[in-house]
Amino acid sequence: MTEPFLSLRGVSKTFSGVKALDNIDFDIYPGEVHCLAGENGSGKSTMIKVISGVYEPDAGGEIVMDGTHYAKLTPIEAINNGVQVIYQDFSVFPNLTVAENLALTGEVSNGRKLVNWKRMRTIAEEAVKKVNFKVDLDARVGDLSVADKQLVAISRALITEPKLLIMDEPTTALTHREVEALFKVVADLQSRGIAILFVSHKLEEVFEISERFTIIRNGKVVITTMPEELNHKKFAEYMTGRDYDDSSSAPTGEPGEPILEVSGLGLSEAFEDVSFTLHRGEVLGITGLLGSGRTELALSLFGVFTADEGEIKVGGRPVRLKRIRDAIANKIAYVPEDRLTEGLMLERSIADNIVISELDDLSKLGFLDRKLRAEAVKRWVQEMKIATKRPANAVNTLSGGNQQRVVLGKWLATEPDVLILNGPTVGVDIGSKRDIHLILRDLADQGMGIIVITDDIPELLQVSNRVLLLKEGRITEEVDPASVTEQEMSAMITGGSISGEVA
Amino acid sequence: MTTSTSTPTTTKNRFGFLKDLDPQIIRLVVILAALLLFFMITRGGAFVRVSTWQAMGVAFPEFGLMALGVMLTMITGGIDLSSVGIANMTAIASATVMLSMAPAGATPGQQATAMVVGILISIGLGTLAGAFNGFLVAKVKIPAILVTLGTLELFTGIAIVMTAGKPLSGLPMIFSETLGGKVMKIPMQLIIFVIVAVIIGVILSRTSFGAKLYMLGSNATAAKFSGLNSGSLLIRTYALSGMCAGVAGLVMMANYNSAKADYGSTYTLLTVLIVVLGGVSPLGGSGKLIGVVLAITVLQILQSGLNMFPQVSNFYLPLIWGATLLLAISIPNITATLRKLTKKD
Amino acid sequence: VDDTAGPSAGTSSGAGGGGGDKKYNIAVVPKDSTNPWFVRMEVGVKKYAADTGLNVYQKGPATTDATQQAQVIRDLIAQKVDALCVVPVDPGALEPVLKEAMDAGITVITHESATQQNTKYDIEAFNNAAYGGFIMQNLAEAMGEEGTYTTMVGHVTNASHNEWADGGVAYAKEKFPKMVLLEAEPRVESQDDGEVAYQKAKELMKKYPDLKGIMGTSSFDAPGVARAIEELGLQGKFFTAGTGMPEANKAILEKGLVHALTLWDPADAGYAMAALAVKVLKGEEIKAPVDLGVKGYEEVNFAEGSDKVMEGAGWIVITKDNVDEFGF
Amino acid sequence: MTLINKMVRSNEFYLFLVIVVICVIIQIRSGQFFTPNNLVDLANAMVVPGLFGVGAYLVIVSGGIDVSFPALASLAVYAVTRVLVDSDFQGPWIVPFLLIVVLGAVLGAFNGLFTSRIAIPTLIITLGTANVFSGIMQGALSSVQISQLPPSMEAFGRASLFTATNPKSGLTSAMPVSFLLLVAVVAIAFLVMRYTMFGRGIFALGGDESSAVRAGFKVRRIKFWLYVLVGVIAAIGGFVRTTSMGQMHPTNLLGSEMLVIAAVVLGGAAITGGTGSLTGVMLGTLLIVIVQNSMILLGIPTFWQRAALGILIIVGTGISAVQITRRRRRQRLVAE
Ligand SMILES: Nc1ncnc2c1ncn2[C@@H]1O[C@H](COP(=O)(O)OP(=O)(O)OP(=O)(O)O)[C@@H](O)[C@H]1O
Ligand SMILES: Nc1ncnc2c1ncn2[C@@H]1O[C@H](COP(=O)(O)OP(=O)(O)OP(=O)(O)O)[C@@H](O)[C@H]1O
Ligand SMILES: [Mg+2]
Ligand SMILES: [Mg+2]
Repeated sequence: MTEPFLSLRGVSKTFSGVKALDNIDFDIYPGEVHCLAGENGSGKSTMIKVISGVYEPDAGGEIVMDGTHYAKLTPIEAINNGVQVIYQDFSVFPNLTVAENLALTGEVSNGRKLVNWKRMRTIAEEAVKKVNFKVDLDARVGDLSVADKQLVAISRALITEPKLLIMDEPTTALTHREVEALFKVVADLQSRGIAILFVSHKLEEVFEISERFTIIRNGKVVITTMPEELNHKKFAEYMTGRDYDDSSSAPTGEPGEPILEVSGLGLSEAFEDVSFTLHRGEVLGITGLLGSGRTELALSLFGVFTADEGEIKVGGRPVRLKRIRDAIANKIAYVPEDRLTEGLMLERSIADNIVISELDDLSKLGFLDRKLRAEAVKRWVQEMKIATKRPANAVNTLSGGNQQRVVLGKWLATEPDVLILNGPTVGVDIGSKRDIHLILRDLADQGMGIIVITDDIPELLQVSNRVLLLKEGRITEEVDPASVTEQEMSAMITGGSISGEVA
Repeated sequence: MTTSTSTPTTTKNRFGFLKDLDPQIIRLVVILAALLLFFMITRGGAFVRVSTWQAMGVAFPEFGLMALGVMLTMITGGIDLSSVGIANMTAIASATVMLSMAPAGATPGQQATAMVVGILISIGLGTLAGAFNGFLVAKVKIPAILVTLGTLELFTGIAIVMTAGKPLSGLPMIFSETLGGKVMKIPMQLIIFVIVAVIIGVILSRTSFGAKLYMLGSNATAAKFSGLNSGSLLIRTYALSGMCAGVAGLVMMANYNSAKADYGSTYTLLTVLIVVLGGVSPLGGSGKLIGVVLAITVLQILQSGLNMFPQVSNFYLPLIWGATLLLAISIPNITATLRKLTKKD
Repeated sequence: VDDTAGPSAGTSSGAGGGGGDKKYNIAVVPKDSTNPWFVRMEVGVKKYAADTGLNVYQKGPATTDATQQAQVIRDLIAQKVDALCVVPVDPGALEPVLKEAMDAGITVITHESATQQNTKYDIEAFNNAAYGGFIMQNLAEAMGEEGTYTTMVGHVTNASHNEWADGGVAYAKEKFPKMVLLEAEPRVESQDDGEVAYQKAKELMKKYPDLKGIMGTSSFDAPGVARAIEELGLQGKFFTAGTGMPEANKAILEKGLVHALTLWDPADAGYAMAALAVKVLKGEEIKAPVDLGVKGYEEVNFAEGSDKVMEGAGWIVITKDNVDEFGF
Repeated sequence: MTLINKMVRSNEFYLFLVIVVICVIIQIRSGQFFTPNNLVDLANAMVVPGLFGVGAYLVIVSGGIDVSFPALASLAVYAVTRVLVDSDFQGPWIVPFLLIVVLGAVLGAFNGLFTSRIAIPTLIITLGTANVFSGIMQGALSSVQISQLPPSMEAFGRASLFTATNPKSGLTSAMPVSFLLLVAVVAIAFLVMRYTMFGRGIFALGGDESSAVRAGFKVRRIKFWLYVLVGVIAAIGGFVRTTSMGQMHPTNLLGSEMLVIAAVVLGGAAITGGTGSLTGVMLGTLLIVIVQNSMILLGIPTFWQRAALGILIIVGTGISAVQITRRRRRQRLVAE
């Protein structure tokens, strides 16, 4: 067997006490697709950032890259060794154009002092061609959709032929079609002997492309093995250390009376003539490609946008949702797509984040009742099983899964009748994911009406009683999850099939 | 804002200093102690004299009150440069009214009513002016630093127009006797400051409004998605700041027994200096009243202490202030570096 | 200054009746200190300290700002100085704090502040209105006693500048019927900034072609206007006069851009204030004419109708002929 | 077509319209605006704010705010002038110029040291250094006006490129040589920002600092040299102001920082960093300079001038703010 391209030997990383990485040994060989799996906060991103030179590991361990031994790397060293990373948060420059975002990194690592716009442009053009990504190279990345941002990050990583390509949850925002395109490239790179380190919480992806797994838990390597050795279940158990069950978690009780009735709803350039009814005690799944208008629909139901036409009834009463507060007043809650910017005050405490939306109920004459507040916090930390000893800690000391529970708890604290979740488990590991799904079921059983917007198909089929399919802003189908397989479902969404070729 | 929230990792170490304020407050306490010690040793008698402290108690409420307002706006991620303008404009307005209600030789009764009306006008007008700032920030969405820079010019301009730049003096005696007087040796100005500070402390730590301010400052988008009414929050915050400025205007009137368009023009940057020295992040979302109060005290003691050294020119004041600020913000960094070095060997 | 200083030093130590040779602490508080004006004043103050061996020093605020000045005075009161000699930024603003000082038994002497209530004595180098009139006299001579003019002040909020300007305007009305005040812009502001004075002057010249002169007050005004005159090629067509220090304005005087500047020597004023303070502290009876032992203040008399305001013998005129004789 | 659309959408375009309107108004009110000498006067008045504007712009693009440049400039110029005057310097102006530039760079490096090492908002840092700078000048150097500059500096201030004469009134105005300095600095700044990796790095870290680190930019180094550069530009501004006044007023520049920053943001630079154009900066500065220097031409009474300036800032920034909000609505951006 050939020499590994990269080896970590006894690498550790401690953040102000937290041991993010604990004496990690790890090898990745040229031409292999290696999956790094683990729960939120298990240390994946940190390990990646150590490899890419963003974090300096604790003294003691060593990194062997392409035969050279390092105690630590700088970003430039890593890049020059042929390490390319697609970071979880994309690390793009929102203020710069697509072209510049794509070309800049390469130019820096080539140690160029001057800018040649022509060259930058040609580099960019080739880059997007590789993943046949259609985008205006002069658009500001800040104005792009989440998916396009992620595609920019991907294309950028593929420009200079890397020796090691690291992808930290590269597909969280992508549709299956885009994922397919990406995997094609991956396969191609692999055939050319490039090592690929892949982090994802989406099992079907992981199993589709990976040849070897390394599973870490609490910063320690649990096991390194082949896919054959694993099925979903065992895989999950290694990750969580608990046993795991992926049966449907859709509510079983009979749906109650209509709680949200939408008829002929429309918003210019987003969606039109959308009609459906949500009953108490049911989970309604809504899916569709990005840009199908699903997020706009959700935001219109939450008063962020005001629909141009159509009618919304809550509990039989017609309502006008002009502002978010109107929605909240009508007991509608919304768990946003991007929790970091839309969901959480990262520097504020977990407690603050939980009670923010019910502050007024917790205070008399504007004065906070500290006892009530403390009780509320205690209650929701328990009910949401948020893994924290001190709710007074800042939210950004929690992992994604736990952060998501905080957002959920915040809304449940307002005792809504209608709960809308947009990508409820994006980037959340399967352990937390399952918990969140079960929480949703309980809520439905308690008589809440729940809308789940997601393109995570297993999730969609697991949690929903009914699924609405959005295409170009119109509802084209209503699907009974029990009656379709994941393949069929994604075929309906993308118009291709999951293993089928990309148009 | 978004850049700072989008990646927790950077948020952490980029603004770490601002996140955990308590070290900063400890630092201020240490600095304060050191100052007291220094001046007691070098200027013993004169420094511990009651009159020295009374002099301070009379002086700092002027800019201290303004700083309290600025702190509120900075917690929401904004800033208020217009305090001085508001203070003078409102003072002039209420002086004008007081003079017309109780011209020279008015009966004590008239004077008293005039004073009450004057006080109400200052506070009311200050609140209005502040709300105007808030409106421009929240609704027109102009960056606060520009709004308040503009209104500083505007309000000062109005003050000049109202008085043709001349001072309005000859206020009813009762006014400066009351607001400029002493209660058991404690200057009224100081008492006013303490009252306002306590009120603001309660607002920040005990009310839902206060809690919301911090949340809004920490992440405006998330606050919006959580149903906070950022518009009214901001308007109320700047209104509060304006009110503090209005009260500061009253104190200045009491201290100078007159109102004028250009009193305290040096306070604008001083207040910002105080607030950041107090450990409030200009990015919003954090900051403690105690820190700001400590900062005010430190600066005042520095100034008064310096005036006890005839040979030291007051021009060293900015130098010392600046150095103090830089020191306060560098310490965590320096200590960190030292720790690294010591670890290495 | 030197030769005249001798006798005064004599008096202060010689007539040491009641007070004995107590070592008085006397603080002189100017408006600010970057302005060469008060740097010059400090020269006089230091000289007095040297002559008498008393602890006399100057301690000013960091910026020309009433609140800062009051702050300095408060702190000095707290230190129980024996006398305060103050050149108020804004007389009205200082009334309360000066009252405090007097209540605390401190001798208060003021300067350039004829309206001050809470002061033992106020020394004026001259009468403000008259001084304004005199500046106007110079401007008029330059303008040939005819044509349109306007006035420039440091800040519209500056009391004495406005008094001078008003005095000048009144003087022109009465003495020079052919000189008319520019009604559209009777008073412009230089913000005590040579650059602004220069820009404003240029604007005035453009907007009002028949404007012939600007009466300056602040020591920044005339030099700024002179710059404009030179650049716009209006030498001999446009005129200015105002206050200024010889050294600083040598060039423009010699170029003939400015016909004459006026001033009083702040050093002498500083010396005089200190001297008067000591007389009062020593409990000497102050009755006109008082000899404060320095040029221009040998025979200080009370302004008529006042027992507080004393007026010195007036101002100095600087022209290109005598500009070198002052040594400051 | 799209190009035109872009242009019409751009903040610079609106700013340009505002300026045109104001110019026309002034012309109508005074008949003096579009005269050769007046235009030269404006160009002249534009130099120092323009130079400062460029410096402030560079910092704002990098995601910071610098309030220390007036103090920095004053200190640099005062120290050098003081020494030269005391040593009765007779050499050419280039010597003081270079000395001032070097000192400016050193003081800028002082800023850079903090901004590149301490991870806190530069507003705080520069607030501190500004006080230190002016403190050193006024306290340690006990600065006073210097009325006689070294002859060569004096001469530089008087030197003019050409003289514009108003055919009617015969008034003349001289275009100062220092205007070339502004042109040069703007040109260099443009080249640096557009065609060097250093410049793109400034944009990059203004956009997202941690991304800049990951992309391999030497962020610390960039920040450090950025502040050195800004120090130099500020010092040049101070040199121009002093020479053209023919005197050194230590406090003449202090307090001008906020207005300069306002001009830059008027020009469309986002105060949060990452965006903004030099064209915008120049237009924003021009607008403020025009208004400041046309109050009398406009016939705005002295007492009203501060209020007028305030209104200009509010309305001016208001217009662009409303534009931005509109665009965000169109794009359905939900972030605040
Ligand atoms: N910048 C940081 N500062 C402090 N602690 C950190 C930091 N980054 C990570 N950690 C700690 O290291 C642990 C591992 O973090 P890491 O980002 O590697 O988890 P992860 O495996 O990427 O989780 P996820 O699946 O949510 O991305 C976390 O639990 C956290 O406590
Ligand atoms: N600045 C930080 N301070 C403390 N912990 C941090 C910081 N940044 C990240 N972490 C920790 O790193 C772990 C994972 O961080 P990361 O941001 O990758 O999680 P996430 O992305 O929110 O979760 P997921 O990747 O599953 O969506 C979490 O435990 C998080 O708390
Ligand atoms: Mg991660
Ligand atoms: Mg993660």
